[in-house]
Amino acid sequence: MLSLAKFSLATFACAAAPAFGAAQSFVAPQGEGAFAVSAPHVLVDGKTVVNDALVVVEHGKVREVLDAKQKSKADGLPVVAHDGWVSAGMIAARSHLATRGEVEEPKRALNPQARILDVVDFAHPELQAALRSGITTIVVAPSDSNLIAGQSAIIKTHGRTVLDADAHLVIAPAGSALRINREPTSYPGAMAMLEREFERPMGAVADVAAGKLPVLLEVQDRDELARALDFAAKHKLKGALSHASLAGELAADVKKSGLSAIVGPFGPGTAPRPLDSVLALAKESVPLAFGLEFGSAPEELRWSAVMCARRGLANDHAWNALTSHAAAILGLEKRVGTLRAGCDADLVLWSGPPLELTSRVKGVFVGGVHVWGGQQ
Amino acid sequence: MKPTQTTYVRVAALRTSVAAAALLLCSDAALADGKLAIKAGKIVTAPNAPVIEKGVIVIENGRITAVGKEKDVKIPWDAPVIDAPKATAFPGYVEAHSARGMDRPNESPDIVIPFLTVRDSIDPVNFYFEDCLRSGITTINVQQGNDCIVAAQGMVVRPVGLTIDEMAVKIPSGIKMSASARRGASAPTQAQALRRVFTDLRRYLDQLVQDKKDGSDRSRREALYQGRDLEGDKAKGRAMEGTAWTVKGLELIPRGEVDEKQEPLLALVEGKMPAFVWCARPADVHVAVEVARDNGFLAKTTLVIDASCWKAADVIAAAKVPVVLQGSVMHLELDPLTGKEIETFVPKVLHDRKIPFALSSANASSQSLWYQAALCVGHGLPRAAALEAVTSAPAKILGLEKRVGSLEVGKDGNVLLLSGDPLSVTTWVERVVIEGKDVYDRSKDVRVQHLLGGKQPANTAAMNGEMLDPSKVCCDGSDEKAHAKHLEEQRRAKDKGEGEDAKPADKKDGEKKDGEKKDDSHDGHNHDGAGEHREGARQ
Amino acid sequence: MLAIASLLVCGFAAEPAFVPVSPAIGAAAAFLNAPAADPAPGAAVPAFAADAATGDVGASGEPFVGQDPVEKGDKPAGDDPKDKEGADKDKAAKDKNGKSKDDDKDEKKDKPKPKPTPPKPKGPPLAVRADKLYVRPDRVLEGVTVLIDDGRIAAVGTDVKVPEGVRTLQAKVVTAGFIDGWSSFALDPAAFGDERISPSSTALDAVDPYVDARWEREVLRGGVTAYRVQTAPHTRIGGLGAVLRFHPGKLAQDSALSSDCSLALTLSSARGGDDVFERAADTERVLGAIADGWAYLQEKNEYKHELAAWEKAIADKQKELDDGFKKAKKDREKAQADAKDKGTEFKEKEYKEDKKPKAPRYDEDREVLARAANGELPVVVEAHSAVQIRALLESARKFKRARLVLAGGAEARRFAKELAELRIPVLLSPQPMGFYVESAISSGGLGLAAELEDAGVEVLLGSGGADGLASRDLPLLASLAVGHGLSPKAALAALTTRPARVFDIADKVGSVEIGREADLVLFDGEPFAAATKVKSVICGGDLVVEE
Amino acid sequence: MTLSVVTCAALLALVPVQNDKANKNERRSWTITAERVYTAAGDAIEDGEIVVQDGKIRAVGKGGGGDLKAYAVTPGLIDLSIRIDQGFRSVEQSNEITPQVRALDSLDVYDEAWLRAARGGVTTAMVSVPDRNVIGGLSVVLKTAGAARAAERVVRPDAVLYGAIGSAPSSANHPAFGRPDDFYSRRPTTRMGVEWEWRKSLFDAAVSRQDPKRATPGHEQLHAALDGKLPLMIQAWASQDIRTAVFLVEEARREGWGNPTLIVDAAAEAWREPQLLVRSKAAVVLPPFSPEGRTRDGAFFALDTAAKLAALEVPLALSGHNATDLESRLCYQPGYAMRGGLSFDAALAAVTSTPARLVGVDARVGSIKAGKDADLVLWSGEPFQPTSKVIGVLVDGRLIVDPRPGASLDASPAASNSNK
Repeated sequence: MLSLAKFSLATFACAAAPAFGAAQSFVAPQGEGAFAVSAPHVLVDGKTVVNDALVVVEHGKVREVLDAKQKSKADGLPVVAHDGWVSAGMIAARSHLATRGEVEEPKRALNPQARILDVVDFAHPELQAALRSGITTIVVAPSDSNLIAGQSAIIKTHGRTVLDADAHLVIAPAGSALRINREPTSYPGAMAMLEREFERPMGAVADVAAGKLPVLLEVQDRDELARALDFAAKHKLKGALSHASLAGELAADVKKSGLSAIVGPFGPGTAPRPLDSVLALAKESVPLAFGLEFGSAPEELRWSAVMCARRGLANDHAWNALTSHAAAILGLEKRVGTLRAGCDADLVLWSGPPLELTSRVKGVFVGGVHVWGGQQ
Repeated sequence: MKPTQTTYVRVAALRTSVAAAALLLCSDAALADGKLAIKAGKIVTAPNAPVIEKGVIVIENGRITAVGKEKDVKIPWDAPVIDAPKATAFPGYVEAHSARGMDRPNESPDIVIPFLTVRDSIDPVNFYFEDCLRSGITTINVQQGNDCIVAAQGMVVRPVGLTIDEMAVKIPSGIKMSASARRGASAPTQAQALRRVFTDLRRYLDQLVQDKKDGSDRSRREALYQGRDLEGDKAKGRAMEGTAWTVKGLELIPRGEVDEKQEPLLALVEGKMPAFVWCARPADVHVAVEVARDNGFLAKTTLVIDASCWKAADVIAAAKVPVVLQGSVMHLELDPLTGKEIETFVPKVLHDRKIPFALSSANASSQSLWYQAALCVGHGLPRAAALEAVTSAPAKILGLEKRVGSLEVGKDGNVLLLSGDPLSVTTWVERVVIEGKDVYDRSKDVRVQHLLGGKQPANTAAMNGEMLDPSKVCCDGSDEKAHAKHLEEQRRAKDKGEGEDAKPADKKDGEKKDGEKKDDSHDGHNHDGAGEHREGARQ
Repeated sequence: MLAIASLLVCGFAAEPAFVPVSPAIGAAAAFLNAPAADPAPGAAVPAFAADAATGDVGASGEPFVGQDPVEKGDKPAGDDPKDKEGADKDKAAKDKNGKSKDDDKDEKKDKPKPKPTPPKPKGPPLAVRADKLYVRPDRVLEGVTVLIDDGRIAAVGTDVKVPEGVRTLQAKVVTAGFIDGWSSFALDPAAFGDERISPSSTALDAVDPYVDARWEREVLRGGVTAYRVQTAPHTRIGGLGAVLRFHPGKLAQDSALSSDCSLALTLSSARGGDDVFERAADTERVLGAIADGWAYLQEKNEYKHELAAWEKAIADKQKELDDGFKKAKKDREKAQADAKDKGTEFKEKEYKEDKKPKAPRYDEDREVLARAANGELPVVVEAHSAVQIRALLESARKFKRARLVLAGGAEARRFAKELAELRIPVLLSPQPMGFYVESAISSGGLGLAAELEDAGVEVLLGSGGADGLASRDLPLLASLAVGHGLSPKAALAALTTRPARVFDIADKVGSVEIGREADLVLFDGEPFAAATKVKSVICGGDLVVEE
Repeated sequence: MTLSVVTCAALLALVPVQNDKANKNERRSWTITAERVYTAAGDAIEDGEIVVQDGKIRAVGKGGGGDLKAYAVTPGLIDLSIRIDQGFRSVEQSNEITPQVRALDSLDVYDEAWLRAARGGVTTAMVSVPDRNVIGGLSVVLKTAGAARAAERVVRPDAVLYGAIGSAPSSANHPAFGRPDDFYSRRPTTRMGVEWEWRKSLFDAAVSRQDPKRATPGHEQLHAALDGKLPLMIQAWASQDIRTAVFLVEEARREGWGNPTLIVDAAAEAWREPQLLVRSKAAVVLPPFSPEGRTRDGAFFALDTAAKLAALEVPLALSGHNATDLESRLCYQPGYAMRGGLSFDAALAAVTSTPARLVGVDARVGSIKAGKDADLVLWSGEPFQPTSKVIGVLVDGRLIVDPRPGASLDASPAASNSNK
């Protein structure tokens, strides 16, 4: 929870989005046809940077990324000239954006059929803000306050694009889901209840049991994590752990479970321990992605990655966690998270290297459509 | 649930019987006259002194007149003798600071009350004093609780007697203060409140002198005007002493004219009054030392510290103040980076930093002084150092080093007769002699039989009756009957005036009456008392 | 070496920009119809004043004050771009009819008795070779050596001779240690929102001196060497703030830079709930503190005059009485004789004189408020909503002496002009966090620092005091602000010279000049670039972080 | 100011604890010599030697010059009522009878209290479901240190069926007026109610054994308890609650429901009617001693309770209840019992062999014999005396507390901390 202090900060801190009026550098293309974006540096993924490059976009997809020598291939195409860096759009692997807080059904502990997509408001300014801070794909999930909280969705932050209407089943065998006025009130009760659900699985639970639907396991403390890992192993669950701020201290077990980890957000003043936990997970090469809290501002996503990088996470690893790894965790590596040929043309135009907090978003394309920044 | 009428009656009655019980502890020897001789198998006169085998201690009029081997010491022909060939004689333990033994330990936390005294709050028949005898504590400094700014004056008592005057050893023993945030305050608020007490005192005195001067100037002018001869005004009081600051011209003011609410503070600043300052966190030690130094009573200051204050050992050592370690001897904290628990055995730190310290029986499990000392030995302190922390060290803190803390000629005859090594868990306090009075005999202690055997005599409450389950107190018919029976017996005893020998019997009766009166007068407190415990028992 | 030193100093002194001008003085002058600044609110306690002579202000850097005109916690012009020649001129003008020198002395005297701190141990001498040295954000020297001795900067120059056996560190870029203008490091949790706090209570009491040293190292690794804490954050009328160091070897109190650097007021929209009037009343109550302080100042002033008058009158009377005594005596004897003869009863003549004026009741809290109202103590007002900021500006116009600092200021944008006019610095914490509010889009958030800066407002940066460890991330917060348009130069100033000046510690830290206490950060590149790493940190002359 | 001195002071004062980094403690073979080895199985051995290999005790005998030395060695202490649980999150309060709930499922082996217990010589402990429910569920016996995962520490998963009699299961409850969705509007609200719930569930279990159709969740466990396969451990502080517990079991036997084995936990007032316990062949676990005899439920805890029960040969165990303050930890509890008249050997048994036997883990722990787990406590002096200290602890041959001088200085974070 936010401390009193933090709350009073909120009033001005919330000011998440970059200001409108800021001078823009490039001219956005007209019409729907193929075009190219030229930039001194193009970050295809965490590892590959192409200098003095052209990103060719066609039918909303990346056709190819051309380096200086191949430029000729793009002759005749309208070119958007950008003087900074270009990268794929970032991915928030967990968020509650655009839900207006309708993220739990307090009365019932089990809501396997609940779909968060039903509450997502595509016109919500939070999506706009996310877009402006370079986030083009988000997972919207129900909160961790129900034992089985419901199904999450993956959407683009622009254009009402739904990539996956039922991405995960959110399961929270955690203190956050224990209420004193409803069953279960205890960990044993919770585990017993889950077991019952998985004995005669129905609906979404059946899909999970059959390995068709991945889970998002919401846990906080190490003992909750340990319990969740046992449960996951027993029922061969696929998917990701969420929160689990000290998961790194059990990195080996997490690795064994085959689950990936969604970490963060880490605000200013985050204690060293959770950051070191992220490093430990990375060391065990557990797939990593970053997520957002309810009420957190989109900036927190990149900030969290930078915090980890400052603590010793390799820059490319940090960036991949924001993009390609996140995509892989969501099973969307073919569509988003990189600028490889065939991926959606979700481009973010930066004033400098994306992981530099001194760099800012100058413009955003989603699915090849210019949606923010620049001049029309 | 409100306590029923029966509860009140019952509790009042309990106290009566306690008074009676306490009396029964005093054996005839003590009452005979001011002389007493103790023959003990072993005598340990002081923590680091050699053991005297087959020794004798002679006490006359409360003071020790001789200690030594049986063959060297002549026992006065008329002195009653306690012969304990198996026992080890040891100096009585000294409690340097305790907030127990009062009906309620704290005044309202927000007011400055150095002019009050615990004298009015001490309850002579409080079970705590009885427990003290049982665990060999013969000298206790009773101070107000920690929830205060500047609190009442404490006093040193002996745990025997039915009136405060019988108990009093030293009045006052010092003023209690707290450098730690009282209820609902934060550290800076508390620190400022504490400092303000003394800046206010100073402004008050300045003003007092200024007004006096203005007044005399005016009368001088009046005299001039009227043509009378002027007489210079002479000092009616005494000049202010004080190492930190003084107010010039205070000699003009007769001390009687100084507001009595301010007087005790003035005494503090003049270094004539000891101070006991509570520190709950290491940071508070800084405040305590600063205030004491800035106002000139550092030399008279004792810090009452929580275990966490070991971190301020440097500051304490530099300030050269003694400490009383309240609460647990082991400090636990979580390492902020690793989350691992760190244990620090505090007396060891204090000892290694050569900080004079006293142990306290007011700790987490309210274990007695000797037990704390034993733990110190277990955790690496020299045996002598550990024992000093419950005898000579507290004696020195209370300025009673000439009277208590060891068995030497001229000191108070406070002697424990122990069944074995003072620090062995199987050792019991068999007998206690305070200033030549044989005040405790385990074989006659009905309550220790209760503690040990659970045999709760019909006419007594459970140990610490305050805490006992009211359902057992007032709802249990058998106890009621037993109590009635006990009163009946007492009445018969009075009528017949029977007893081992008449004199003491009369005496007993006399005191018993006082006892009863006192108890009735105490009823008031017990109402809520009993009420709480009724609730307490429900949790 | 010394020669070079002084030579350099002259170099500094030569610059017209370095005319010493105190903002307090500037403000004071502007308030023409005010009674001349009063001696010592608190000089009423002579003993205190006496003690105060040995305050750490007196102790610090005195020997150098003569040499280096930039001392005396003055506002170095050109410290930020907006400072035009014009400004300097009229400031200089104000300076003439500003306060006289002995006022300053009095101010020094007013400082309440500082904590007794043991003398700082002399660290071994150190030398730093910097390819690039930010003396201050607007003054860069290339290829210089900084010589540190006894915890202070002894020499800065291109050909400083490093004595034998003095350890020399190399660094690409060197700046003064960063100062977190808004921190809650090591603060007593109970102090947050403790409404029982009094203005005279000090932050030194709220800070836990035994905070784990490793946390201090955490922060130092980011390049932040000092932090300002408020006694009780988020209380209507807080106490005195302090500037402390993250020195892992020393207790916070022992390495303190200032024990009373500010008074804090909070106008929180959290209070009063939805009730507009309640909120308004709350605002009024809080800002009323300044008015109260001013009133107190005037009471004391009036008293001083009355007393003087009375004393004079009495002195005259005394004289005439002394002269008339012989006669009076005769008259009396005569009168007595007459009475005897007549057998009437002898009556003394009735003596009259006017009463001595009564001194206003001394109140240490009002003493502090008075210092605040009189501009001797900066007043940090936390306010966010437009309504509150407007109220703040009003009282700024009303009490021209008061040195107000706006903290937070979510909606400060629309008041940028006024803030610039009234020379009110704004203390911002560009947080990436926080509850998302739609109106935030219009309030600009991370862009705010840049926009205020461009509008000529003096911007300071702080970690916001939400979390003690947030100070560690202050440089990241700064780069975030830079990312949203703040110039790196301004950002650097916002972390060094500006907080140093606003909180009156410019004579100790904030810039790398001779005589300053040595708080230095050694970078391997330009500050605020993510790639840049902090190589070493020197805090109070001690090498506390090195790789 | 110079701070070095206090630093060493702090370090010396620190209880030597090795941080349990896996690799660091991997050595699991030692030779331990002591002036006295109290095996808790037969007489003490003077100048004894214990050879530990791969976490097991290989040989016990006379000898000297091992690599770990101490004045005395005892078996690792066993605490049957250690109470390191997660409070309400461990009790399924949606029902007051939950025999099927497993304490194992709410275990938090990362709680620092475990290492604190280990430092105090407790090497094996039983965690039960806290007393908010009438029948809480199945208790688990595990080692206090070692592997990072609960499963690998467990010695016996479902050791006893744990429940409570007295004020605890009823005190917070109230009849359902007003707030229907408040969990505390539930049975029972009095001691009477608690007893009734007990009898009803035992009766129902007995019935459902004849007629499986009427079985409800938890009956399986209750059947095991009735058969005496699964000991029934009941918390009862005050004498009237101990009576109730005994009468329950006797009724079950009388009515032919079965023959439960009874262990009374926290039996502070066992001294009042020890004969009852003898009659019902019940075992007793005593709560930590309290100097003034005060305990919960207004029960009075006599100091010689242990001695009394031992004299009547009532199987007896002592417990520590997760005490944080040094004085109340299990390693000093036998001392109080001895103060109350219990012999040293009986006191030793009450924290080692007896508790091991009561919960059926005596094959692995509870005494120093070849072949058993190498759970050992090394003492600086006579065990259980306040003047002695636990200077070394081994769990499964892993060195949790290192008795060697100067050891563990590296481990203590206070090193950097206390440079102030």
